Amino acid sequence: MGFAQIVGGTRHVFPDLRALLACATPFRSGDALAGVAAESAAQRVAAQRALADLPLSHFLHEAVVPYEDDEVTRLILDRHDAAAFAPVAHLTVGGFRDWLLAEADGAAISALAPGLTPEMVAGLTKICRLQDLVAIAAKCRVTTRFRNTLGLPGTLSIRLQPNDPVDDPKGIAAQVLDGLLLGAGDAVIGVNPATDNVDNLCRVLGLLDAVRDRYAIPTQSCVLAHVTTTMLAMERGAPVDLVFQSIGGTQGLNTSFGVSLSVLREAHEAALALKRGTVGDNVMYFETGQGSALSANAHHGVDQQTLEVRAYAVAREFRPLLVNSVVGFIGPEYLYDGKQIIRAGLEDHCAGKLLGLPMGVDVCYTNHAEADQDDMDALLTLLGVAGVTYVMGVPGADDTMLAYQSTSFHDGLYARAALGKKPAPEFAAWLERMGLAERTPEALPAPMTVAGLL
Amino acid sequence: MGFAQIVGGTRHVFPDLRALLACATPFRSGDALAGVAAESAAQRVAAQRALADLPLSHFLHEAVVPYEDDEVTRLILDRHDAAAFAPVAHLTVGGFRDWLLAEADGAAISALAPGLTPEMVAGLTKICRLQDLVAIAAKCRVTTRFRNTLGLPGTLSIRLQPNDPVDDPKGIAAQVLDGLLLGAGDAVIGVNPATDNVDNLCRVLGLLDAVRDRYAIPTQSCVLAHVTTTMLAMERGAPVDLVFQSIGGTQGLNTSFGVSLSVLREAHEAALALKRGTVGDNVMYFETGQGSALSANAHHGVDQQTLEVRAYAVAREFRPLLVNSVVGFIGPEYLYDGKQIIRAGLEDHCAGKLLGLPMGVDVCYTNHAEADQDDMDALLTLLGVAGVTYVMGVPGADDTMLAYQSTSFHDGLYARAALGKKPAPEFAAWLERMGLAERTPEALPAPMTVAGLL
Amino acid sequence: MTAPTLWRDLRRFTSARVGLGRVGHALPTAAHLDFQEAHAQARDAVWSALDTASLAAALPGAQIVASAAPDRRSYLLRPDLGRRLAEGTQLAPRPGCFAIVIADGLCASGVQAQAAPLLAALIPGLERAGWDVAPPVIATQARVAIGDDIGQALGAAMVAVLIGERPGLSSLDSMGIYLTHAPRTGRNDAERNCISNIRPGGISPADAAAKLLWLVAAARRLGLTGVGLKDEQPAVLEGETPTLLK
Amino acid sequence: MTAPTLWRDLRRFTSARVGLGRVGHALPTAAHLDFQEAHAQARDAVWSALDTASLAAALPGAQIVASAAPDRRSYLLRPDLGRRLAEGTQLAPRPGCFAIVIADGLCASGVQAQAAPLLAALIPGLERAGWDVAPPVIATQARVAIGDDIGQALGAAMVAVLIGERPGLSSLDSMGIYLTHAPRTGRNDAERNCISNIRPGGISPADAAAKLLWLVAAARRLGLTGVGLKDEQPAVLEGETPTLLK
Ligand code: B12
Ligand code: B12
Repeated sequence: MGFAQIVGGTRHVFPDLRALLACATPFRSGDALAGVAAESAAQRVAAQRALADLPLSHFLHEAVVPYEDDEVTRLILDRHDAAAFAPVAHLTVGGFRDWLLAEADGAAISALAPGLTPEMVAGLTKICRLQDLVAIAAKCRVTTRFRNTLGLPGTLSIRLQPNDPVDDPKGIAAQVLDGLLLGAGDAVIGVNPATDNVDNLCRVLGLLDAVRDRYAIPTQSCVLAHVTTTMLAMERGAPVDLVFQSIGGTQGLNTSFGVSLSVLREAHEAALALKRGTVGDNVMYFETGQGSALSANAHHGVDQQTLEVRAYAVAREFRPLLVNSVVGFIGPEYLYDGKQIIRAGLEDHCAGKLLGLPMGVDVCYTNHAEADQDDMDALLTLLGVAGVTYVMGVPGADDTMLAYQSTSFHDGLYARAALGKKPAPEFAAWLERMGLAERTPEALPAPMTVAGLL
Repeated sequence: MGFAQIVGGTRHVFPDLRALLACATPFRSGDALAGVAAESAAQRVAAQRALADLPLSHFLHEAVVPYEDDEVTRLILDRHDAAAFAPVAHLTVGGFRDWLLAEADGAAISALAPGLTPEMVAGLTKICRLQDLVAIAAKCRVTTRFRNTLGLPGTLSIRLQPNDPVDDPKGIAAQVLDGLLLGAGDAVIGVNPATDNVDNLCRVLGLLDAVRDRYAIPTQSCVLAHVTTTMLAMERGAPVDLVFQSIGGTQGLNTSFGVSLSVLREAHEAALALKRGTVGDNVMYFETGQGSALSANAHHGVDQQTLEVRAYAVAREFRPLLVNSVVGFIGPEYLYDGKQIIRAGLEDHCAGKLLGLPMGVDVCYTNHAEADQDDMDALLTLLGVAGVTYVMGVPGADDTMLAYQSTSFHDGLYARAALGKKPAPEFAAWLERMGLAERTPEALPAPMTVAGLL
Repeated sequence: MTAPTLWRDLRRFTSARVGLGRVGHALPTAAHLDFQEAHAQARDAVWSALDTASLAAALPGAQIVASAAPDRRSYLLRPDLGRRLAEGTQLAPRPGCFAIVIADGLCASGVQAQAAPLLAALIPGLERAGWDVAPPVIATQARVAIGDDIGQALGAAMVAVLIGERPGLSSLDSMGIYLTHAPRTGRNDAERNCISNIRPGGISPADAAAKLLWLVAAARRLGLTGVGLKDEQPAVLEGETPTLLK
Repeated sequence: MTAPTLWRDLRRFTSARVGLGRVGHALPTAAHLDFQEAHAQARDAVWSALDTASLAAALPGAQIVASAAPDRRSYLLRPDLGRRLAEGTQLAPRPGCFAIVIADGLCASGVQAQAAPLLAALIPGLERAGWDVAPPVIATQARVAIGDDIGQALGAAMVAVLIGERPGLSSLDSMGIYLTHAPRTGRNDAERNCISNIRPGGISPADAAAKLLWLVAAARRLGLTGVGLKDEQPAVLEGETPTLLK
């Protein structure tokens, strides 16, 4: 089945939903690379108009990646909750936008989430301006818990990301201290390990757990190794709070990431069995990012933003504590410049929230992209207004191991101050107790030393 | 006198303050057009470092436009208040940034304003990131009054801009009603007249005054004709609340705008003499915009942002009710794309506020620039967080006479809602009384009709 | 005045985007997409070219010249080039004449449609007022100030530049006129007068011609154009057809 | 542990930007400008070219090839081209060999400096383990997956791609190694193993060579690389010099 729309006297035809969604997407380099982008602004508007008129129910009948070939499609359609969908079943995509902006409140959106497919949500975001993405996301309420409570209204949490190019314990510890002094770490203290060595993984897990334990920090730790390596570590008794994995929106991409739904399910169960959470049992941490499916040649001709939202369908299956889009992390071939990164970051956040996920965003860029700190300040501020659950915290914004720039601990302070946001309540109370809530002390608080942490 | 700085092993030399300021400016097309932009990112950083190390007091000794040739330079230096300057007299530009971010509060900044020259402030903004421009501006407190109080913390005001291509009274009235229904108009109801015809000006002034009077709206009106035409209208007894004029940062530009300090002084006195303000006597409205001096070939080799801040020195001489930078209005030859417009808008706002001005920003773009609604949403939101005094309100964001896109009445509502801002208190109370505070009624409130306004 | 006026009825009074409704604080989807479509069209309009041949055909004796901007992109980023005649342009001097320039400006369609009707009303009026009207000069990739260069080359006493105004979402066809007394390279904008928004929905070519004739007469009297010359043309009553002023 | 440690002292333990101080919530000016300078340098590094001649001179028998990306800009925007050999590239088959590819990747300097020392430690180890090591192939404008094309052309049993990692603010000189068993066009990243951050301040070429030899041996044993092959190389104790594993 196809779609047609007249704009400016020209009739634009879109052979299928996939093409319609792709052409309706604001321009980005990755869609051009994939050869699926609209060829002109007029064609894009035509697609947006046709998309706006499309009934949401259509998405239940036309898959963008074949059901037979792809376990993510099967997950999406098999899990669709028709009862939850009922309140919007009669709406078009355009009507859905209007309903969200005019009528829906947080409770209605939460109730709706299981009735939404990623493709519906992707379609919606394509006809939204930035301010709509902000306003809709700000209505969503998503709260998750492990050792603290994330996502409460008025809060903004930070992942403390103390990466070291050789996983040097001293280097990691110094960065952890730096972050704690600057109020970061309530989302998670999460290290990307430099190597995927199993012993090393266990060692870093032990270090982070000891730090947390020693200062009784109401937070969780994570080492972002491959899920199968983390499973080995759990078998060996390492203190695993959260299981991390990069995921994507097609089975093919997940294969190229070395995972599948069943591997994730196994890992989820293993982590639950450890029962390490104190206030809740959200034990998974996922990362996603526009462009990865195309990079793995597993995109089926679907635009990158739609595939990104499909990744959130994988995520929600496992009730994660944290999800984030590493929006500017991959490179300019997918998101060329600050403008594209800003829009994609707000799309991802809004889409994830609508699907009920605790969305953070890695507000970031690489040195081969056309972006700079100004763009990050803009995106961070916009996300803060949109109610982002958490952002990254990296010393001085410079990740010395992953070689990119993310938000700094200072950026987190700026965003909280400028927007009147607080850390997760348990963590805020801890900062208060440690005397770190107001200002960074010139000397470290008595027991906090690098040596003390090792 | 020159400046030198080594970066990456290369020694960069800047012959004078003018060159130093220009090279320290983040890239924008207008500086490239003028041939004053840095040639490389390294050269830019070198200039920023040298600038950061420059004592603020240096700016009192080296003018970027010669004192002898330019009445704006004379105004700046003759009016400099050494006592007000004292608290920062010992600081460098970099130290000034640190002081503003770390220590200064609103009261300290207000007290400092008469001690600052525009060039000091321009230098400061060049070494600021967007978030610094937001954070510093958010500290500033500038309040002005005519028939209501603008600039109070927690408020965001809107200029209702009901322009019509032929100044048709019905067209203007319909737009005024539309704006009032959507909560706009507390900054001013201000029409750009299509022609500069004197009778026409008087007619439109009469219309706006009648509307305001009829519904007892606690606001002011303005018709943005040339100041000399407005003076004629005042002579003829037309109801002039505010006197408008476009101004710039050099005498040459003001000449090309057909004005001078003495013309402005005369107009200011004439408007004061009318004593039409009820709660205050700020009677001037100025517009500025990066690039205009270069366009008039009156830029003296100075970068466009420094010249823009010099225009604020002209503005502050006349205690205006409103000042705004029409940031994306002029075109891509000065600010090429959304990124440049966003940065310039935040620079202008921050710089104007530091100099004590009631800064608004015309968040806007033309159709020959590389920008779109997403960029405007970003800038509007950022300015809101920065505490912008007011923004424009144009029906559906489309000014049918000036042929550009500014913020819509809806955008104003979005910004207020997303950031928890209120209109000016007197106006907010009026909206409440008229039943317009909560939602737009489907039918116009009883006495408000287009016919009724004419 | 009894029956309540509906908000959306405001649209009857203006081509501005009033009465759009609202969803929350935002534009309803349909209005938002209308805007997007208009934006796509306005952006394209910037790149439209003046059909100089057909324009010249309608204006006997017209000469076609180009500015120093080699192409559209340079035109947009280098206004200085758009203000100068291309190197080597030849114009036959015609001292004391009234010069007319037709420039593409930022959007050609308005000039394309309205220059000829306007001149049809203007030129006879000028001639009645005793002017020696030089044949129009059609200039591409041109800015307002190119009239100074052209006027100087001709030795004109006054120049009127008919130029394409930048396209708006609701106007892809607007023309402006800038009148400069004693044109020469280096004049500034305070030394000109302007008539803007000549287009369907704006000022008609006939009204614009009438206003221009009024300004020309006043400029001749005062010996200047610009802020020193105020438009005191008596307001035209609605519905009344303006009579050409002598 | 008695005397309080100053915040800025944290810098002793890491090259990360810790202990920077703060002004309000922001970075102090000096730290902010340091960052800007590093960013300017890192951006330039993306455009640096691999000096293939001097590299080839240090590696007897090395062959220089290019990817299908014609220039740096295409390389950045078209990763698909960087993964393919340029049309018509000839490589002499060497079935069962261990192939080595040296690729510029996103920043040439790390590879430039460290490829040769790494190979000096690696190749003898491979040969001791009985491998037929093919002469290195130096590939420009290349992505990791170009090793699949090259390995397939050679008929290699395994390929190690030494590639320039993207430049960071604090690393303009980092090299990664991606090891792929039975390389052929179309392999995915789950079928490779990676050693990253080989650079001063990161893993030394010697340690990386040791780890690679461990992975190669395990890969031969298991008949695969990728997620199925876990790096279980015993952790090297700090300060101890790793011994090459046989
Ligand atoms: C960019 C990047 C990614 C992107 C890749 C997408 C893309 N198109 O570029 C994304 C976010 C998808 C990603 C995912 C993962 N990555 Co990664 N990634 C990087 C990073 C930052 C840069 C890579 C680079 O510049 N390559 C060089 C360029 C010139 O070549 P390229 O052909 O464009 O790059 C390809 C490879 O880098 C490959 N790739 C990316 N990550 C990984 C990881 C592994 C194990 C393999 C085999 C390949 C691979 O993807 C690219 C496209 O094919 C490196 C860190 C670094 N400083 O280098 C980490 C890094 C390579 N990744 C790492 C890891 C662990 C992963 C994950 C396994 C995490 C997880 N638990 O799921 C996943 C899955 C990887 C997979 N099987 O595909 C580790 C590897 C550790 C190790 N020694 O094994 C590194 C070193 C970072 C770290 N320490 O955490 N990654
Ligand atoms: C852009 C613009 C400006 C910019 C010009 C800067 C620039 N480099 O472009 C700025 C913001 C500085 C500006 C200022 C003013 N402008 Co103005 N401007 C416009 C606008 C929106 C577009 C012009 C355009 O596209 N020109 C065509 C392009 C292709 O040619 P250009 O060579 O690039 O344009 C030159 C002229 O437009 C000139 N210019 C701009 N405004 C004016 C006004 C007058 C009276 C004159 C003689 C020349 C002039 O500046 C440009 C550079 O030299 C028009 C409205 C419209 N829809 O056209 C109003 C418009 C021309 N401006 C107008 C006015 C009133 C002014 C001011 C006098 C306001 C004031 N009170 O100070 C000032 C001063 C003008 C001056 N003497 O220089 C009126 C003129 C009304 C009239 N019939 O006389 C218009 C019609 C808008 C309006 N109705 O309010 N303006």
